[in-house]
Amino acid sequence: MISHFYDVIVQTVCRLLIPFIQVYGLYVIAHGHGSPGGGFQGGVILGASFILLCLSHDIQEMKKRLSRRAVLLLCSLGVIIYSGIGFACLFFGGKYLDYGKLHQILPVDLVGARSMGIFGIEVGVGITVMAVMVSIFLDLSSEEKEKGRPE
Amino acid sequence: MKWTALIAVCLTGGLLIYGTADMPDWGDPASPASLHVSPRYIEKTVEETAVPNMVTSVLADYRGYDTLGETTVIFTAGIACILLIRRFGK
Amino acid sequence: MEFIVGKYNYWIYICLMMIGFYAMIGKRNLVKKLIGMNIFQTSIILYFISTGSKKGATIPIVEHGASAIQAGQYINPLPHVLMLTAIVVMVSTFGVALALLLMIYRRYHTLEEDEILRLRR
Amino acid sequence: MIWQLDLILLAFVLICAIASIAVKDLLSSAIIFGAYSFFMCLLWAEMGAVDVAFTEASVGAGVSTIFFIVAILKTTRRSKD
Repeated sequence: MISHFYDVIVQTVCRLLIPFIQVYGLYVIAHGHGSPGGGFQGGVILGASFILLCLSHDIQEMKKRLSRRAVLLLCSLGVIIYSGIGFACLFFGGKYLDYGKLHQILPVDLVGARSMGIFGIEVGVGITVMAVMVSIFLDLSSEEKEKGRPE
Repeated sequence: MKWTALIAVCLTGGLLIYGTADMPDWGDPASPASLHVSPRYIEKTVEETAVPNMVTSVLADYRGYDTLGETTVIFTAGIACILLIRRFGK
Repeated sequence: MEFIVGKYNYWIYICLMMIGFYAMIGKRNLVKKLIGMNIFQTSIILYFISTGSKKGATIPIVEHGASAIQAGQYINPLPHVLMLTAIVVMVSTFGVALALLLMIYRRYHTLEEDEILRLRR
Repeated sequence: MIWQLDLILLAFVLICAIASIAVKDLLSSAIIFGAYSFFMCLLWAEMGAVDVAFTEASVGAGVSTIFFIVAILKTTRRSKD
């Protein structure tokens, strides 16, 4: 992105390191119930792993994994998951975002249904935060184009 | 220019420091902030939601509307960046 | 003495807020103004977090198998929740501000406030 | 809540804030601002707000600094004051 000289050592180390960072981000999202963490932090860590891929490799390498259109779709998918869980609670006879009513379709009791609802919310928040961080980074680092189609 | 800025900043800071005389002490267990709703959150969170981390349960369950609004704000910020920088058409 | 021990950290937060405020209205560079805005927001968040702390209490995570939970055992979790979302909103507004700054630089080729005002005339 | 540790960290935070305002090079200003965020994270961990400290460590000291450096590389690193 910045220069055309990419170091072999940096590329190899980052290629080995990025899967571990992503697994850690997923752990932080999933284990937000019993330890510090949650959707915001895990989403930022997942986004940082993709930003590291951009910085160490080319930006085209990143677009093979996660294209611009996919980033935009993931942005809205998180908000849709969040509000969709709220509307599901409305559908099963509760108030908006009242997760206790979800125990009619989940194989848990009423308290467990609230725990599962919290987990779904965290996943939605994490997806949105990850996609927005990657999107802002891609926009800030894009070159100025006077003419010609942007990809 | 610099002197007017410095005078305005010092005036604001002096007023705020004068205002701290009425504040409760740091770490006071009987301060007004920790008497009203937070005891209910602390005592009921495990038996109502089965989540040991109180911050997560308050964030996603008791104050779910707040977090929905924040998520929408973040989404709007991403869309605003795209609209500002990316060039469409042509 | 009691007065100073109880209140000294509020005064330091006010000093941080004054630094940020001075950078916002006194500096001419737009990036410096942005750093000042971040320092201002961080000092406000620091004040909110400090209102939730209690003497002799632990972090707001219930330990496994704890039966009777007293409200005095744990720190107030409400300011933590409000400020956790405020930090993430802070970084997204920071991204929007940097995007605006990039567009300003592409148009005027400078980041100094007085030069931009002179070029606009 | 240990008041000695609190006082030391607050002193570091003040020094970092003043330095990041006073430095003329914008790139070093961004790096000092990252250090400021990191000391702020330590301060919150010391106050007992572990979730907020984790958020600040990943957001303030990580992603925010990257955004700053990218924007400075795209514009200019000189400033007059």
